[in-house]
Amino acid sequence: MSAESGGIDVFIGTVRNQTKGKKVLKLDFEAYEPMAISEMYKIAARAFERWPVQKILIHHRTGLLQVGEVPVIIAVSAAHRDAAFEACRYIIDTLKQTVPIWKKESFEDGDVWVAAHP
Amino acid sequence: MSAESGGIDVFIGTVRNQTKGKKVLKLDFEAYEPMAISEMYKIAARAFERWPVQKILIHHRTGLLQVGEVPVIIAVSAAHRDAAFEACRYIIDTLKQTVPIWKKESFEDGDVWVAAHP
Amino acid sequence: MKINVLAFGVAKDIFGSGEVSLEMSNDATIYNLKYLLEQQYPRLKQLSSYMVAVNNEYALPGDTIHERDEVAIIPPVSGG
Amino acid sequence: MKINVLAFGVAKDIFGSGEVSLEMSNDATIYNLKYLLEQQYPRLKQLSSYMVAVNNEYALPGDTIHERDEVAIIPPVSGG
Repeated sequence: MSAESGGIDVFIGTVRNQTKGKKVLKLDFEAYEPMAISEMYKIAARAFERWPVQKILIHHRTGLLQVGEVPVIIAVSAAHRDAAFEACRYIIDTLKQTVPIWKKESFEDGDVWVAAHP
Repeated sequence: MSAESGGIDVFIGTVRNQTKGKKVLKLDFEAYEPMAISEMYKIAARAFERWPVQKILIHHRTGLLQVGEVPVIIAVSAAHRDAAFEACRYIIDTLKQTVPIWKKESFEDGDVWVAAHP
Repeated sequence: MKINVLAFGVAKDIFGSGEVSLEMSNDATIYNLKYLLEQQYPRLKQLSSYMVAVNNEYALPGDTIHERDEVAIIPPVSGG
Repeated sequence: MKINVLAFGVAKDIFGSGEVSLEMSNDATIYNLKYLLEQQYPRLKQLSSYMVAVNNEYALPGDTIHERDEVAIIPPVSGG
């Protein structure tokens, strides 16, 4: 945060206890790390081009996470809140589409890589 | 945050060091406290009606704040991030329109109640 | 009846006090109250706008004020 | 040329390994690579989709692969 900042929007992703009504025991996140970091930089660069934002933080954990833990945090500061909200939303939406990170959900009856199969 | 939560959107308002190019030294917030609290409850109730959100926090400080300090925090948790983002945005936008809190900006050449005069 | 009017923000500066007292008829409306106040404190008319709250709710011009109501002048808000 | 292919997520399960080696001609494209992999690992075709990255960038089907390129199979991502 800088002295020119008027607002910060923070998105905190949390591990939910269910997916489509099935109880989730835990999540395992795997990343193709160098490419994931490079894609995150690209998303931040595009956000800086599109909105008058000041600082951007993109954080993503990997490995085993329990229900309630925080896999992802996005924070965007800006002089005005419109830009902070819009850029934050853009970053999390785009991260979920392009950053090479994969989530395996563990249910009582087995594990599933999310979105892998139709 | 609850175990059903999939995301939290947090808006953190900060005191900026300038308004329309003029250096802000500090801010003084005054509230009509019982009505401000009642209006915040109304805003939260309307957000719960309009979006499938789980928990809402609305915090506002009063008194003297320095540049960089945080007058307002809004946090909204939801199973899905769309609802969290939209409700958070709605709450801060509406708070700024309806909650009886007033901000006096101190500049080098005097104090001004924000938005009081045309 | 005697009505106490709370003032906040710039209205407190205009009244020179956080609370003023007015003598009004029993069927007085918000409209009547604003008229009276603007007679006594003409600087109120220079505000971009202002609302009146009765018992912690925004009131409409035609609403009637009752004795012991908590009445407050709400200049343009600027929280957040 | 010999191309090493990194695999992540469900692709790692399908390959039974985080890295496999393929022998390809020097002018091989992403399209050729996907064809070869799908011959050897037919379960790849059951994925809802998958991309190929070359040197940490998403590649197009017509892009050519060069020796020592870092090639990776990117099944549908699900971070966040």
